[in-house]
Amino acid sequence: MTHAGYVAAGWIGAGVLIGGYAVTLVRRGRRLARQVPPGERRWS
Amino acid sequence: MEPIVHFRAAVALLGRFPALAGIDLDVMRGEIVLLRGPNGAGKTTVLRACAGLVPVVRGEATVLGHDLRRNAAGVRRRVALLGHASALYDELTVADNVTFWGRACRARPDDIAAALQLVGLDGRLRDVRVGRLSAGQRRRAALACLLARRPELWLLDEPHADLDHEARDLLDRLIRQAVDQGATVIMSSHDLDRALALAHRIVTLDAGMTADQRAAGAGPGTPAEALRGDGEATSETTAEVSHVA
Amino acid sequence: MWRDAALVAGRDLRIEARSRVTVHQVAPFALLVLVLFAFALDPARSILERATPGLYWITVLFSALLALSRSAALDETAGARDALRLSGLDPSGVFVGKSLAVAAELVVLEVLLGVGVIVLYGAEPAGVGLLAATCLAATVAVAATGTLYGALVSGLRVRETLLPLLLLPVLAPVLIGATRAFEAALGRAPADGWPWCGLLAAFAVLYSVAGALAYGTLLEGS
Amino acid sequence: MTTTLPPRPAPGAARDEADAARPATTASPATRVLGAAALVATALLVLYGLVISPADREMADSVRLMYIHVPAATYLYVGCFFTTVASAMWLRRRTPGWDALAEAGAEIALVFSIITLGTGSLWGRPTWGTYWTWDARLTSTAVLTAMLVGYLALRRLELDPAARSTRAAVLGLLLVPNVIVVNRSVEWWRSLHQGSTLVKLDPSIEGTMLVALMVGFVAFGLIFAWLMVHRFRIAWLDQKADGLDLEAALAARRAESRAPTAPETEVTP
Repeated sequence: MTHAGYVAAGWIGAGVLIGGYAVTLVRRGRRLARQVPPGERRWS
Repeated sequence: MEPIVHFRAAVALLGRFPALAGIDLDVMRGEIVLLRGPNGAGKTTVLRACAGLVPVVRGEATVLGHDLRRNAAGVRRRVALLGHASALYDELTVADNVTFWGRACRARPDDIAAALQLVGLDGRLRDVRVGRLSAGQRRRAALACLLARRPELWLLDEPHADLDHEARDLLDRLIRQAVDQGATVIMSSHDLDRALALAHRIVTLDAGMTADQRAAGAGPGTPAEALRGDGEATSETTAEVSHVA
Repeated sequence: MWRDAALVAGRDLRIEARSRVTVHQVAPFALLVLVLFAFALDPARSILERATPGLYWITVLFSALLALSRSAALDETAGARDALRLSGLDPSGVFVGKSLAVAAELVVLEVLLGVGVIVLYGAEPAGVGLLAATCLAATVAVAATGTLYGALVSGLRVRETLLPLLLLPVLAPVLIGATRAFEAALGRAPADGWPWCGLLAAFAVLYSVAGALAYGTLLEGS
Repeated sequence: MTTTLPPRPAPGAARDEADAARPATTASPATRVLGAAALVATALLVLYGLVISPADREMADSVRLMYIHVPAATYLYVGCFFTTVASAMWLRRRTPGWDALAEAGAEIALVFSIITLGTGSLWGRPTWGTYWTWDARLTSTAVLTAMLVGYLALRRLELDPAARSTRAAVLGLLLVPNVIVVNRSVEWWRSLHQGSTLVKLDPSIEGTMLVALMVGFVAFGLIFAWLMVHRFRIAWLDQKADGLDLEAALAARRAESRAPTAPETEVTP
């Protein structure tokens, strides 16, 4: 597995970035959802 | 006679804030209406709404026959707004400024010259940079821009501010002349003596709504008596007003 | 529309004539940048000579940023915006007027910088037709884009720093096109410079139309 | 104050805790399914991308970065497309939904552009010895990233909601045209100097490598959709949270009048 370092950096980097962004989205969603009355949320 | 300005439960938004929260106001042609009320009551917003600069989202709002909810821009050419912030360019001379704003609204050159002459800026001050003028002189220049437009509806936001005694007399004279020629004036003012002497009617605003409307004796009686003479102090704000005046 | 444009252009240029900001501040700044480039890249004939087109247009771009933010500042205050909306001036006329005023200032700047480059970097002017056409197209492109983006940021506290951030990526093609066209002209191969000039002209047209259409919406927006 | 839940047809999956009270989150049954599918696809991608597909003859294992790079670049452009279309629709319809969609599209496009740039330069290092080969696609992606940063900065800095939406919409509308112009001119610029490096970037791929790339597209597609739904809902809540809707604002405004604050202290000169 040559260039393993570069491949690992790329994959792990992408994973961390997307994962981190997803977590912030969910947490921010929860915080905002609490402030808004249920009527406003047309989904869940 | 159909009113020049007709607001019925009109709601106007500044961003998300409902500056006007259901205001009722009717102004007839040739009337001088004084808007009174604490800061933040919506006086400036009423004036800017009449000029079609603020979106009216609810209720009825027509000015000079234009429905503000559908086409607010239509009314702009026929009104003039004298606000706090004057749209004058410091680097340009008085003549340049008034000429620019005059020609911007298709005023004829002689209207512009007449406007300058009326406000007494056609002499030495004509070619002085606006940046070097005093607040009062800047206000006169802004007034000249308004005169050059020959508007049907004058919207004056505290016009007497910064003016010296002589300039205030000039302003009152110009307002009376314009009204005689069929113009209508709505103004907010903290200079009670002069405003009450001018106004045909006083509208007190509070929190974006009309709290009280009363005719003010526009006759020669001193403003204080005219007010106290009314007697029918309906809401407590009016009592306050008479006590203060 | 053109009447209003002429009126606004006249106003802007008269303000510039009175305040002399471009002539007394932006132009010296531009020449100074040319000198700084020489400090940065040692003035051995080869480097500066080869990089002349690029350095020239980068300097023009940065000077344009100064001229554009000044032009945007004129119609910045709430009073000015209300007055413009009330004045019955056609918004696209205002846009075209302001763009023409900035374009005029930029042309003066470009001529001055042209002389500066010839003197400082020893560039021999060649293919002057292509040079002039490129300058014109690039100037209109920068002025139109800058005026539109100036309206986008007007009223914000941080508009001086936000305007370059928004403008420079969009103007990248102008920088590329103008530099390549100049390279072709100076390298005595003007034939392959004209397509780049075409790109600049297309860019200028795209943004002049977009600006004329969007300026009214932006004026009303806030 | 009991929150009277409107009658909702319970979806197939038994959701006892959700029925009691609406969970305060932007998730929903749909996003949970979408999230699960995305996770499965990502697992498959890791499997194919790193284990099953062989190394490339010329570029050895660094080709595995392509399975992330190409899908990320694709969905970067999809995000920009959403932003431009949503901005155009907002300018025509002025409904807040489009404004929220435009914001969501741009932010997610920014995330994908960072991934595209990262994997692109990591890919360049072992293959051509430098992190930044000024390759046409990578360079125009960098310029696009700067545009996205500018767009999001404008949205964050403009406080007045009405102005923010209008200005962001005009900027968003110009996003795709700008991208096209930048790509064309950068492509043209690079072709002057050396044959397009495209051939080296996309070696002839077949067999499991092709499958890996396809799985990459599916996985990133699901991830993109999941992120978009959540980010859209956050923007939607943002609008609702920072601006009480008109009724509440009107009530608050009218309440001010019933209890006038400081009595009017008009000082007559």
